[in-house]
Amino acid sequence: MKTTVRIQHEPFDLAAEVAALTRGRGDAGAVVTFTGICRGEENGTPIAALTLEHYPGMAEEEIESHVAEAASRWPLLGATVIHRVGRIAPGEDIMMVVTVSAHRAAAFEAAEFLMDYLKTRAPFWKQVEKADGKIWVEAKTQDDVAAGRWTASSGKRHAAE
Amino acid sequence: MKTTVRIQHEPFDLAAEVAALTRGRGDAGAVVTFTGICRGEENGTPIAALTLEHYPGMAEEEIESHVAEAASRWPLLGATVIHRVGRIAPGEDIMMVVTVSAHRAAAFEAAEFLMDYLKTRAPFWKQVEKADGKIWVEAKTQDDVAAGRWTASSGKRHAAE
Amino acid sequence: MSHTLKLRYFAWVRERIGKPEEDIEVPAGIATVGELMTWLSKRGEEYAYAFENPKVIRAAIDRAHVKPHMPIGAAKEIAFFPPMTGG
Amino acid sequence: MSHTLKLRYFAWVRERIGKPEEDIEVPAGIATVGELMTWLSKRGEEYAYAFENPKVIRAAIDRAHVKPHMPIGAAKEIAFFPPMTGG
Repeated sequence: MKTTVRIQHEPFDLAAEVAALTRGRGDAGAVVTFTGICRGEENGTPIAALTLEHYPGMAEEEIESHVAEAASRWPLLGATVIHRVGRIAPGEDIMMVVTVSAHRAAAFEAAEFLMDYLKTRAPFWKQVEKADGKIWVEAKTQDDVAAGRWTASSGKRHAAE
Repeated sequence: MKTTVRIQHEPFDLAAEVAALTRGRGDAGAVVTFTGICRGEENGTPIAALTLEHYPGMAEEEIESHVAEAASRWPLLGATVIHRVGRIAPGEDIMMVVTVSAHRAAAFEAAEFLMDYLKTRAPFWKQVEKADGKIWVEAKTQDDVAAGRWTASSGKRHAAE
Repeated sequence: MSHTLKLRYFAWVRERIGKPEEDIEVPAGIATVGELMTWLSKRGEEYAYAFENPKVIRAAIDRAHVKPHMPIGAAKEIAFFPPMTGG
Repeated sequence: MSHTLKLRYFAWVRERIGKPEEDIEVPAGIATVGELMTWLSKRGEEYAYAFENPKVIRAAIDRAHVKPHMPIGAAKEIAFFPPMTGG
């Protein structure tokens, strides 16, 4: 299985990352992507930008181990996680996940599993710049609830695959 | 909300479709895409190509009404469904769904809802070409089970959003 | 009370019958989609083959999925096809 | 039995303490991550501010998330940071 994990300041190219995982192989039937975008407001107030900080080393290692866990739970053919850091303006991409499998259920579930992890446990912190200063984004309880759904049993939420 | 439904012979450009839904807006925070790809084998036998047939008129109307239903169930900012018909070689894209929302849960759930519909109820039929002839693909019971999960209640599968 | 109805066939139903569509006069006494299938299956070998296992055949009246017990009513177009395999 | 430990701070923990990292000698009697937080909070105003609500502070030993009761053991690097907000 082909996996890529990158943390970078530069923008990424979703189509190129999808192509890198699927090109030239005949077994891929389903590709799911998630892209997180910097919104222009937070709680109703316009924001000028986000600044993303991470724990270098730990962030890469942890994401890689979660990609490996996803690959052990679902029959994945490939997975890519790219997370930007630094200053990001509204409308710009923040991060992306791509999962590839023969069938759609595995690709969807693995992408959601990785996103729930990235939202709650990956060592990244967001600061928003507003007109009246910079504030660190507070963690959301609902993200912890979402992440918790993977620990109860085998990670399969549905009867159907 | 911006929605696009197209049935076409030509390949599509995933990145261009994502850009068409997200460009220039500050409220989009989450984009989920699904791409279905023609695999090179079916049940262990190599295939030369797929041929997709649809019910013109009904297919477009039905997909549009399911996109509208998705928009009534989840706070979507945009959705695109493109389904190819005609002869499609292994490795080529068959269809794609893009959903855009402020947050990830809505984008993921709406994309899965649309995929479950497209797999079970949308009037498309796949024929595979193998060395020994052409065979119509049989419907999978597991797809019906997956589609059934949206009818029980409100379409929300998780406690978390 | 007969009316003209367009029938459309897709996938292997189309292949077995040998045409994608045709216009018919709905005969007296045929009230439901299921009855129409039974009547069609007696029109010849190709129809008998297409409808040999009516339980697997799906139908749509005027582009909406229907069950076999659905009355034909004032339908303009009825389609018959195998279970869908899109996506 | 003291050993040198690298401490790393992120996000508002880093801002409040005023530096991203430092090396310290682990004092005698400090066995767990929670005890280390308490000890750090007494090193000055900036530390007291950073650790004023220790329940919200997350910690990692050698790049793995740990709870406050975890022994420091032979850790080389301990990090303190707020709840994560990536993705």
